[in-house]
Amino acid sequence: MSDGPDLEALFSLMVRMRAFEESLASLWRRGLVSGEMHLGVGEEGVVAGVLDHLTDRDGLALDYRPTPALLAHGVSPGSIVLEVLGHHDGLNSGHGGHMHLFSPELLATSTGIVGSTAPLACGLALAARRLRPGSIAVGFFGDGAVNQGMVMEAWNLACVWQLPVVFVCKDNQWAATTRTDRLTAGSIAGRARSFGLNTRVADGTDVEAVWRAAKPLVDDARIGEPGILIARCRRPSGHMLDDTLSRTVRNPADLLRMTRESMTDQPGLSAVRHMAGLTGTIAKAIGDRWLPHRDPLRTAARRLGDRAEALERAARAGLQRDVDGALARAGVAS
Amino acid sequence: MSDGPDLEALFSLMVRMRAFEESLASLWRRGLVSGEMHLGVGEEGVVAGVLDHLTDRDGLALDYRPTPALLAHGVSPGSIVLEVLGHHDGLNSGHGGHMHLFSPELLATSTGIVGSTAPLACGLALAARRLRPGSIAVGFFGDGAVNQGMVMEAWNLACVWQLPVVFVCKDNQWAATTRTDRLTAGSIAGRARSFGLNTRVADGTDVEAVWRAAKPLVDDARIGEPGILIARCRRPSGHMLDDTLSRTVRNPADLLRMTRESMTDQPGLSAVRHMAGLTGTIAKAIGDRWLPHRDPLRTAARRLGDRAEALERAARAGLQRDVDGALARAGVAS
Amino acid sequence: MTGPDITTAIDRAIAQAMSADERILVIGEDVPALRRTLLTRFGPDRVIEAPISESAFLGAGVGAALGGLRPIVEIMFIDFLSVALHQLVNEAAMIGPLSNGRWPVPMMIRAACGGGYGDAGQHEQALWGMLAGVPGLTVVAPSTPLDAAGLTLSLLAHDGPSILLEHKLLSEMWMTELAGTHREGVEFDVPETPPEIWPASLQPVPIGEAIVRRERGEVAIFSLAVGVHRAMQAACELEQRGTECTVIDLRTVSPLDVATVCDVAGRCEAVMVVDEDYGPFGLSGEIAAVLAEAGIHRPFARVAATGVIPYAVDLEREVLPSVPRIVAAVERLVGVD
Amino acid sequence: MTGPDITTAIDRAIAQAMSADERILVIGEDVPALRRTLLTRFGPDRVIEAPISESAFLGAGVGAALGGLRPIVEIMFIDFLSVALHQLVNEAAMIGPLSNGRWPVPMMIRAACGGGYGDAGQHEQALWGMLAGVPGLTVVAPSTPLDAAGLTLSLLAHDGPSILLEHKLLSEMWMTELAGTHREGVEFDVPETPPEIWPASLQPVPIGEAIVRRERGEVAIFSLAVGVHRAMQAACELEQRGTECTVIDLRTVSPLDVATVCDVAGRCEAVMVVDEDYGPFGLSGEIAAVLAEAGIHRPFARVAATGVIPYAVDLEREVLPSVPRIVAAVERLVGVD
Ligand SMILES: Cc1ncc(C[n+]2csc(CCOP(=O)(O)OP(=O)(O)O)c2C)c(N)n1
Ligand SMILES: Cc1ncc(C[n+]2csc(CCOP(=O)(O)OP(=O)(O)O)c2C)c(N)n1
Ligand SMILES: [Mg+2]
Ligand SMILES: [Mg+2]
Repeated sequence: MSDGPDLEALFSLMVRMRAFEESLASLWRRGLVSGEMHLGVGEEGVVAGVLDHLTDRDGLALDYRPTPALLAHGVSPGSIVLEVLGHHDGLNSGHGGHMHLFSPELLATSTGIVGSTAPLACGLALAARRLRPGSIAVGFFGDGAVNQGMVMEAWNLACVWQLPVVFVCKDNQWAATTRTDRLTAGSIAGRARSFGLNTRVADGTDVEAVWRAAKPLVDDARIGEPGILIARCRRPSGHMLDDTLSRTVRNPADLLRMTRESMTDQPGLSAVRHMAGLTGTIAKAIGDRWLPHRDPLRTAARRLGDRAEALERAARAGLQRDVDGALARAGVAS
Repeated sequence: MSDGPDLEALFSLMVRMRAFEESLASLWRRGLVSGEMHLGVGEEGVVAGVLDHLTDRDGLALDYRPTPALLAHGVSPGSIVLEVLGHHDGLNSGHGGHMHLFSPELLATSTGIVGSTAPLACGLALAARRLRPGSIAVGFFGDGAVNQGMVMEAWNLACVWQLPVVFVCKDNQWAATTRTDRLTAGSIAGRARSFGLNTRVADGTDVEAVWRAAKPLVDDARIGEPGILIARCRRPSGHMLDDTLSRTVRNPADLLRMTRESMTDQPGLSAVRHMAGLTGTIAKAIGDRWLPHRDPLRTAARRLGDRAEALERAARAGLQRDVDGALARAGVAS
Repeated sequence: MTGPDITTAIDRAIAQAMSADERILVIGEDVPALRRTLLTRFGPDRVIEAPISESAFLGAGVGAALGGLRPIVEIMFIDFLSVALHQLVNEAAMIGPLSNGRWPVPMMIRAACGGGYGDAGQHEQALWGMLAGVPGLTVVAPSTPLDAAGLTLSLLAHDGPSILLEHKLLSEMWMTELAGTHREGVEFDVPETPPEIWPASLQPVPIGEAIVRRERGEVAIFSLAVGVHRAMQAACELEQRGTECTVIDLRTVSPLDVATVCDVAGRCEAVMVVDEDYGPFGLSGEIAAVLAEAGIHRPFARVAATGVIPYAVDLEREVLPSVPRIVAAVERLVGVD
Repeated sequence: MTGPDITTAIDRAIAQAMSADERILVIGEDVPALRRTLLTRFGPDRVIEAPISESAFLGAGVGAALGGLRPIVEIMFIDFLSVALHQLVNEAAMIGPLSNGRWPVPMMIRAACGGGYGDAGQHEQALWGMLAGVPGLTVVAPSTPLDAAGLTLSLLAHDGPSILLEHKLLSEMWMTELAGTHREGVEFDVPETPPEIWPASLQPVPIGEAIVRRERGEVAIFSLAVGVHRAMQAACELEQRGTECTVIDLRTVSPLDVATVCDVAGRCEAVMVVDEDYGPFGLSGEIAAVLAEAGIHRPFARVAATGVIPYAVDLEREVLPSVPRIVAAVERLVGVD
């Protein structure tokens, strides 16, 4: 056994995740899915690199981008497809939808409330320690969530209760339409370290780097030393499908149209000055979407060279079969 | 003008505070005051050393030990006495009581909810910046409060909004019956620094040290650089008057009596082992109460030498006159 | 929709108030993007973006109000208020009374609420019943853009804490953003709303005044927000089926317009509440209580959210009040079966 | 008091349940001191002290329940729950329904509540009306130690989230600790409670079952917790003055015992609710609504907290339900003036 990750397996897993998110996006765009749709596109490297260290006795507290982790943890893609279609055979009989996917068997919960996963992971870890010694819990959240009080409270709790927990902060530098660096004082890593959390920072677009950073965190957590992984990643599909920023990025003139009203009775210059921050944000959003070289799948594929294509094809085909099966069951065309 | 504090004035102020807390305690013990009674005995050095830098245009968010700061800020002791007596001429016509003392004129609010002062101080600071440029707000809380999410959220908010605010953490090492070091991961100062708060630690039992540490914090806050002072102090009158721990400290046999019940059906040894933490806590509580040399008043008095006694007498007499006046108004014997 | 949607209407009222009163400012997550019309007009010192720290920035709103400002604090969805409720219940609503009225807290919370577009339980609650139980807190949930704007003006002039709830189904902005209503094939049960004549200068709508939207007869239907439109539509159907309904738009949840509630109910033969909030322990109960206290005893029924709101379109429709549910309930109530 | 007070009673029930079920544990601030009898018996692994981080440890309770434990989470006073409410409303109460019942959350919150001893607004609330509005949440507020113990056993066996409210005026422990009742000259309006025969092994009291404490006649008084004792005393006084009252102890707020409420009210001539929670939008309204829905129309009145609870003893007594207020309200209700 080698000490390193099995890049082929990780790559295949990431491809499955990506293909699944694309399926969800397509169902959403076809109008078959209700409500918001937040995807985990761009996070595959973080999720795959962490989940590879877990067993199905380990618990997961997931946010509103739960699908990649659920796939990796063993939840059937078909049951998720049926769920987001609102079908009674879905994972939660259509009661939960994409932000509330629950698998009690695999101890995986998800939530639409920012930051809530951190306390939930602490609780899953407490149960793990008492009922399943040696197992752990992992709580995922974003970089915006670190300013939610309960997240910081949970960091403290994990440390003083010595919980077998690993927090994973998927740092995509955005919280909805907001650049998080403007609103987060200090660094996330520095903040986490100040609690005494075992803290590692990794490039989330490099699944191997994530895997290596996560390994000691998971190992230490199993013996009651909590930790956190902070992994930079991207959010190429925006905060949620077709959100304001995505729409504005596609059509920046929108912004002017929307603000024209307020400009009329205002010295044009000061309005333009006031808008500078916002247009800066939009410029940043544009830049962030077209950086394909930060794609965790491409990075891994490059390393795999020739083998990548066949792996990708197989993974996509496998996933597609599952999705198609579910669509057929729901009577929806593929 | 010298650069240092006016120790005579600070000492006199601290004596007034102490004498006032003693009056409140006596009224409480006489059964004239309803509900809980938390005193600021032991905190005088912290409060006096900070408040000396403020003007009455600066705002205060105070916890449930608000009286020393209110005195220093200029609230009349008589109006507080009438308030805790539930008199209609009290500061808040008897509606608030000792945990909810409000002086809108002096921009001083208080609250019984742990940690709430930190966000409130941020808001007062925001108003200060817009309406009273150059003025600031100060938020006081305890060492237990730093684990309340909203406190850490407020630290972040202060930094990213560059608020003219100073937080003051009165670190008495206890939260009710709990030793806070057992439940606070890392150090408070380290945690605060990780947000980029201007952070200073001072010996809260030395009013001059507090004064010197607070000065640059207040000065910087006035130009929009938020900070925090962490000051170690004591809590010789316990969490609140006659609380469990105080009663147990006075009569440790109580503890045995109270736990006897559960011991009967339990192997005696494991019960004793389980109780070890608790008895350790109580031992610590005993030690903490009889350390008169950590009294901020004594420290200052020692430095003042001969002059202390006369100052103390004058300060006590002045305060007593105010209190007596209020008692007379309420028809209560002194 | 003909006039502005409810979101734009509120934004306009806020703009009007902000230009008249320097003390008003807006605090919230994503406000530079969400309130870009206000941002361009009033700048980042008065349209202040906040981190995802509801407790801190709601508390800062309270502190700012104490310090002399009149903040508008945006809690994106009312469901999220529960991470910060303490600052509302224990600070904003208590400092006034505990100071015996000496220190008012003029702060308005603005939040989107309500469901019917597939976000499910954690994002679709109304919660006005729970909030109205907080003493001294003004809670409004308008059903039309003009009322929303007018109530906004009143709340911004009011010297106490208040909550303005903006139902997402009435907001083009939120429905586009969250539900992707521009997608083909997507159909949510968004009610038709009547056209309004939009004035040049907005006028305040008084707090605590209900309005009778339709006055016809036997059954008094009390509702608010989206429920009003559902009730109006149900009333049309019921008319054709032979039952005449009066529809009252409460507009303000608390303080409840007890006079109008009693007056209208007293003139009808049966009373019904249509409430998108949870049924038990909320608005519908309060209406029953004020009627019973006033000695107005009428056959009574309620159509409310029957529990946690599920995701799937069909399940969601069963749980939320809908026109068919209202029609059926009214007919049961008046004994047409 | 003859038997144990309500706090000790609950502690005993918890001890009994903990020795039968390894999965039960206690989490909270200051629990080593507050629950020292449990600590010495079950050790620090099952009586777990928490930092002042209600959101984190309540959320950890939810997570622990999801992970297979049955946690008891102590929120010292129910007023403080508002810093952490989200974990209850959006997680504990929603995961069950949103998973279509596949993932229950067996967690009991224990909190002291209620006023009448001078702590004022932020520490004296009852809040059961607000909490009962959360769908699927069981809320109990017992009036006697034996009921408190029995309900504790039921809640600990219940597969969903619940709140056990322990009224401070019924707790010797809290009254000594907070109000310093050992001080001379201090007098709070602590009700006399009847003696109880304390069994060797505690028996569960079913959730959702009200109990008739006194069955006499004209007026049905519904109450719970301290209110029951006040209502009983008022009933005695009223009897002497010529009015006969039936007193019902609801015990469980939610799910409300609608059958008993309707049955008893149906046999009385007037209905009254005595509620230490705020009057509007709460329990008293819900009772009015279930009666109206059932077609039981009776003269109705409520004696409830009239607003934020003030500090001074006299002001506090005016705001909270008291025996004189109940007597006066009943006489007004039945037309004796
Ligand atoms: C308590 C709470 N506040 C606000 C929201 C609305 N909201 C949903 S996602 C989001 C941004 C979160 O950013 P981040 O934590 O960085 O995660 P990301 O979406 O980038 O993955 C916000 C503000 C919420 N769901 N819950
Ligand atoms: C949110 C909240 N949780 C719990 C309490 C109960 N409580 C009151 S004071 C206190 C201890 C606070 O300790 P610390 O912050 O160190 O302040 P100190 O009392 O030592 O001055 C606790 C737990 C409360 N008032 N508010
Ligand atoms: Mg992010
Ligand atoms: Mg302390």
